[in-house]
Amino acid sequence: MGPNLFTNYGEAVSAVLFCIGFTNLLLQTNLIKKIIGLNIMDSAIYLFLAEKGYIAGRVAPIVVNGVTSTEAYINPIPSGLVLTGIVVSVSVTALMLSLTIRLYTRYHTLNLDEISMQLKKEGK
Amino acid sequence: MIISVILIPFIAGILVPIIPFQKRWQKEVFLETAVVLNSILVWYLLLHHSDSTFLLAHFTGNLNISFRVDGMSMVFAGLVSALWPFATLYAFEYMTKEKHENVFFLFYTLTYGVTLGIALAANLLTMYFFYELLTLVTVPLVMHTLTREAILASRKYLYYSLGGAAFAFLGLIMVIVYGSTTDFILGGVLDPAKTVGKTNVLLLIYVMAFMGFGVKAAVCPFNSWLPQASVAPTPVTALLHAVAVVKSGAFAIIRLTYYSFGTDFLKGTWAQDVVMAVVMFTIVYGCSRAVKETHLKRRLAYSTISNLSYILFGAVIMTPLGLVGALTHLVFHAVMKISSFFCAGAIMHQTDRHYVHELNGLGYKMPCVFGIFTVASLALMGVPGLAGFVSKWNLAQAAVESGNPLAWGGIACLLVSALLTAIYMLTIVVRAFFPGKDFDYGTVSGIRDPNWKMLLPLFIFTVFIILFGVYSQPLVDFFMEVAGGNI
Amino acid sequence: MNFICNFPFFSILLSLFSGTVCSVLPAKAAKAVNRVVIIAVGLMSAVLLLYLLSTGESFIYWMGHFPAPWGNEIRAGVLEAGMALFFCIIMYLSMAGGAHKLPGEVVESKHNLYYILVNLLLSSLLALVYTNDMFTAYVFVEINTISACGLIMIRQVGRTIEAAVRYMIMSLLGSGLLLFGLCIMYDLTGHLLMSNIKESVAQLIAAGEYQIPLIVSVALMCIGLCIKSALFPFHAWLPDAYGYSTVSSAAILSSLVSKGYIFLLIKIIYRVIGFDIFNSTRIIDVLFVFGLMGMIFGSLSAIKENDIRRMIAFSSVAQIGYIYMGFGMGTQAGMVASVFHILSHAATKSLLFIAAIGLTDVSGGSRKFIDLTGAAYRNKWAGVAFTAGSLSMVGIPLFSGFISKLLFAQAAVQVEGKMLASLIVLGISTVLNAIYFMKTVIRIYTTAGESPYSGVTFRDMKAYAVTLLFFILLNVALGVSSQPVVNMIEQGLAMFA
Amino acid sequence: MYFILLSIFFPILAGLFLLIRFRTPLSGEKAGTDRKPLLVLTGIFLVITAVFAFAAPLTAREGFTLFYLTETLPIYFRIDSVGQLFSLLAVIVLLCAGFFSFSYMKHEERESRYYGFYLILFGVLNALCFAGNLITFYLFFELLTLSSMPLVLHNGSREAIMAGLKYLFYSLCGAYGALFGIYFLYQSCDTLTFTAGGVLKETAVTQHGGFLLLTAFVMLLGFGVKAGMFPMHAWLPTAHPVAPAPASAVLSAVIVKAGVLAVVRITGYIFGTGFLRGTWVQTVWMCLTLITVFMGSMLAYREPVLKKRLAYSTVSQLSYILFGLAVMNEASLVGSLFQVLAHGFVKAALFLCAGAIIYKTGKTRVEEMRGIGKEMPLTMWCWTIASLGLVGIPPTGGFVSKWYLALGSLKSGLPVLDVLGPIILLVSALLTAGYLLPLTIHGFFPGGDYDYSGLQKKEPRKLMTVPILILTSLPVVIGLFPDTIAGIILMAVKGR
Repeated sequence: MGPNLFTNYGEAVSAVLFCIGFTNLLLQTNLIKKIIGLNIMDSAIYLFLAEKGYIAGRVAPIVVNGVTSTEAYINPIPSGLVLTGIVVSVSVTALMLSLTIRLYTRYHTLNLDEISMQLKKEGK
Repeated sequence: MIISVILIPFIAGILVPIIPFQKRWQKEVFLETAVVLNSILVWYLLLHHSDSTFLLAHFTGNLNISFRVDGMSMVFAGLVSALWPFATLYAFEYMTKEKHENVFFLFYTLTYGVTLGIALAANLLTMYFFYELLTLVTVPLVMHTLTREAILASRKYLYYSLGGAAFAFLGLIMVIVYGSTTDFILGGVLDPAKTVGKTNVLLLIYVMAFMGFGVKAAVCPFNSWLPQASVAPTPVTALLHAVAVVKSGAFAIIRLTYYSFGTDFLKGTWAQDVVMAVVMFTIVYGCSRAVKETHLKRRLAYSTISNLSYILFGAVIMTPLGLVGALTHLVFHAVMKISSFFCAGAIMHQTDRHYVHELNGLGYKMPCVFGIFTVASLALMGVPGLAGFVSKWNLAQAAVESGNPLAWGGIACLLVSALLTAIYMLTIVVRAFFPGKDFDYGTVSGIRDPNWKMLLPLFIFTVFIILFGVYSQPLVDFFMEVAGGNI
Repeated sequence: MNFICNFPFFSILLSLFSGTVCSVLPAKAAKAVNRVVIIAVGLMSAVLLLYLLSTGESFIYWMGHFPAPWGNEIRAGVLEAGMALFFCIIMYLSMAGGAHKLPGEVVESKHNLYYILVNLLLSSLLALVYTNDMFTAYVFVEINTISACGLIMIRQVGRTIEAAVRYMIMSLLGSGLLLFGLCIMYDLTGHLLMSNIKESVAQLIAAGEYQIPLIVSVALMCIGLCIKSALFPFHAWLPDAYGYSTVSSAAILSSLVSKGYIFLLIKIIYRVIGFDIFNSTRIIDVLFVFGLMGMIFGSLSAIKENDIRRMIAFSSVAQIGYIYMGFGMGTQAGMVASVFHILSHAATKSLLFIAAIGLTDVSGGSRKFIDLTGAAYRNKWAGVAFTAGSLSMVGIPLFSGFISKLLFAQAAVQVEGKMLASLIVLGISTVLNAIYFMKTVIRIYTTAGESPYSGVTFRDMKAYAVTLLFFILLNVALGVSSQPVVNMIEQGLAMFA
Repeated sequence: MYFILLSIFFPILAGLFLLIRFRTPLSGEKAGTDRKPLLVLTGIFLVITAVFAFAAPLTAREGFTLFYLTETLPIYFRIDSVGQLFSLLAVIVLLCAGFFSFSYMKHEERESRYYGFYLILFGVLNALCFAGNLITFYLFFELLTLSSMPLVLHNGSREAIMAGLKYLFYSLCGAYGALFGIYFLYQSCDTLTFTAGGVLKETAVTQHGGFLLLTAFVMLLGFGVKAGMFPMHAWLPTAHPVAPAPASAVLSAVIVKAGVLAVVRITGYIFGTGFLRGTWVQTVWMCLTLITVFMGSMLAYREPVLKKRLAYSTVSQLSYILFGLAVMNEASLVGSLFQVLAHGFVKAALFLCAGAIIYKTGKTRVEEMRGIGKEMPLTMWCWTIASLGLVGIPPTGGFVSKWYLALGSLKSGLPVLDVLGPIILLVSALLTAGYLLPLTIHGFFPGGDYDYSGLQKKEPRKLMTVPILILTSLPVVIGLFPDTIAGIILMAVKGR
């Protein structure tokens, strides 16, 4: 277990990061911190993908010097996935942030529990 | 033909609110005609039945909705169709004091059709279908008065019935999966090849299904809906909660036990012991609650609980004789209880008194009603010469003959219950006829027997109580044939 | 290749494109476009379904001209086409039934936004149904989430925004897990197309390699989708989200969105991992237990609820429990029952939501039971429809709920170890269902005392009533002639393998 | 055969006729002054019924079936000697008490109801005596309870109604215990027709004899309720005293004997003494009867209210009879049946005396009755003679019966009980003397300090005294000719 963990340190780190992000997203009451957790979580996954797609000694799959041999480049699909994922996570984050702003303007707090309390008081 | 007897009440019922009747008697004539016609049709059908099955619709897989007349259906359909015209007649008079007549008669007549559907169902699925429908069409009748009490009662009735059906459903599934067919065949349809090694599970499900159908038959601990439901107008309480609905539960259990799971499979197992113990407990429990109850109709309802378990007791003896006993009590109790309920209804209708202690001295003012009530009470107690004795005799003989020690204990329960029956019924009679020395007769002045529409059914039922008591042989012979699978 | 094979792609593209078009149209036109698109997609799906039924086999459609394992693919079988058709029907009816509420609940300027979101949602649902590519599925899951969130918060009150935030958070947790599981799967197999992954997984299993990561990956995907489809105990977000959004949104969310995720899970089980391999893991036991618990606790929460919309929402938790119980049985029959229940529940739940709105409208907008007293007399159609829906939920024969119950029970009997548990829970859950639905039905048919709303009547009756009628008919149709549908599901599942 | 039916159904129909014809007005006032038609009719009916009942055994002795309740349950009548004996007792007591009530009931309300049920009761009793099988017997046993209940609660006070209900429920409880046995017997017997020596199937005895014994015990307890046997005796001291005195006389003298008849029937004619003798059932049963004998006497001794005292006395005396039946040999059976007659007449006479006292003076408690002998000498003389009969002083019938009982017990050869029985009977006889004779003593010798000034003649009318006199003389008569009577009884016991 130990040596494997050390060899695959990239995966291990991303898993740990994922857990951190996940926990933050789940347990933080502050909305901004939740969003940060979300981003950590997503980034951890991208790290994982990038790590998987990386082959030592090769370069990113962008043709600059006219080298067309596939041997020269790393696997492009994970990179593509990461890019797509980033797009998704950016849009989600944007949505979350906009929601947060709305809540903040209404209730003047970022604490989700407090917002729930106020809602209960409103009784609607 | 067979479907028409189910449809006619539906159509007639739906027409009631639609046709703009000018006068009340027109509506009465219309309804009574429809009901009587339908009853005649049912009897014609029963007497000229053929063994063929009428397939209405395929459901899913090999399940279908179909109808057939066999011995059991003859008993139940015959009973229901014989009682319904009288009850309808009685209802006309009774409902003059209630509101929303049209809605009442709509559902009242619908129930007739649904009950016939249960009786004539050829397989378990069809019966289950009508069984659920029965719950739904009777709920509006229970909540008819729309008082808070009625709402609570109907709510409870719904919960209990639907919940019970949910467990009865499990029994249906078992029969579908482990049976060779879902049709009713005396002796059961379980396929021995499929049930190997699954006996205990099947028995457990049987017990659940028994309790599920038992909800309608008011088996303890699922009986509390019945006394509450007696807030309904009396024709409903009398006919539905003494005959149609609760007997449907008992009928369903008989179908389940004798025609689906089969007595060979169940007899002598722990499942039989369990259900028998439950039934025995209910017999005594119902009676003791009736003794404690002071509301007249609720008292009768508790009495129904106990008497229904007589029927079930016969059923769970699981011998042909037991079935005969169960059927005898099924029919006789119907007549006795409907008669006593109608008396109660007549009392409430004439005097607006609901509690037992308010009945003091009424006996001399309403001699017909209380005379009939006395006969019904004695019959329920099982005095020889009246109907109740014969059915109890048959039940007890079946129990003795079965050789099952638990069933012997059941006889003791029957007798304890008979004693309690005497207590709760005769105290009413004594109150009515012997109000005591210092009773002020001024409080009952102006009270009279009701008119012929109420009395006629009562008299006819009383005649039947006595007739069954002294000359029941042809009927019992017929039940023997049914239990032997010859019809 | 037949022209009809283009239909899946067309329908996704059509709804996606119409979404963008809607943004520049006025509200009325957007509404028309939305209706037309749904009808068109539904028609295409119907034609596709007929075509597939006639050919009897599924097909794979390349996006662009790259063959597997490089290209992106769409796959259509009987089940997919049927599901798409069914989603369209429900969505159309839900939109029609809730249309009259929209002006009151959403500000005028945002109406076309609403239709954009609906169209987007439709496209993402269709994509979830048809796609053969895992990562595409993920992307559309996110699109689905975002549009669903938009549908919740389109009604701008505090409750809905809060509900939307909670919904987003839970959904994001779910999609995070899904994505992570997906990445591990990709890592293990090197593929993103479902059919290819399945081959590789079979090889891995045969070789006995990477067992633990495989299971972890499957588990992560399952949990992710469970969270998103509100399986107990991940259902905390659900009541608010369904309970306070506009009525069409609630109907669509409860009957379609969560079903989309569940359908994706079915696809993963069949097309990615393989049914038998999935069943050999302990995951199904976990799903089974959570399903059972959901059935009970969902209903218990519903009983305690004093708000009709939230009660229906909690009932969804219970019904989703049924579906997962079917998964957990690990048999073909259980799966058939679950798929049927997806249909039946979708038809019933949206009916209930729309009927409920009719009832609350005639009770001064209040959803408290006390105010609903006698509502069925004020709005007859809603009362009848609510009763029908309730009866279906309780499982009365003639309604679709009975058939799904029947199928579940029959499936349960065939599973030795889980038979008793599932049967008993099925029974108890029916009792609980009966309690809270019948309580409501009796309440709305009660006229005890004078209600303050006794004079209130309902506007826009015609369209609303027709919608409800269609819903009831759909329900009864599923309940009476279920055999063709069941056959179709069986055929479709067979095509998955 | 027609006389049997007439003796049963004529009084029942006549009673119903009275109930309907003379319906009392509802307002609650008295029946009015016009009692005469009612009384005349009742008297005629009573006499006619008595004639029928006497004539029945003379005309037909073979049984006949009236109809079938179910195919296997015939309603069957047959007259045998035992039945005849009980019928004799019933007819005489009912006649006497009936005529006694004509004047006694003057003060009571709703006389027609009383006479109506009285007549119905008469018919039912006849039917019981002539019943030829267990089912018929059971049928009329239940009817007996139901038709006698209105007599108990006749006066309508709360106490009377409660007592009536108590009577009803105890009796039904007993009847259902018996019914329990009948259910089982039906399967274990060839027939339920009464046959001397029993009708048990051989196979049933060998297969579950133990259970049959239990059945027998339950039936004995059940029928024993009616005969006031411990532990189900409590209804008797409550119910008997609250009824009008003639009704009490009938209850105490005749109706409780129905329980005795039932026990005779099931031990002798269904199970057969051979089956029961020497079993635990016999032992337990004997113990119960002895307990009852002793307890009844003790309670009577301590009871201050006259009619209640008599009721306790009935409890005790009835168990003499049951004790004799439990011993199950010839002498004891003769003793028992003798006691049936003796006790029947004596107890009826005593109750009527008590009734006369109450009617005339309104006194109910023993200590109020000092000097009563001076006021009503004839009544008190009858009381004294009847008391002596109950105590068992020769030459009254009571002595003969006790003699046979003791004889039978000593001959039985049962361990312990054979001697214990007679001892307890003796003790009880002493107690009987102790609770009955003080009334005589104080009645005639009120003591030196008694104030004679308030005394006046209170002897009742002939309509009251004549029945008392008849009933008092009868036990003496049978005591004077013990051999003849015993011979008849012996014939009956031997199974004619």
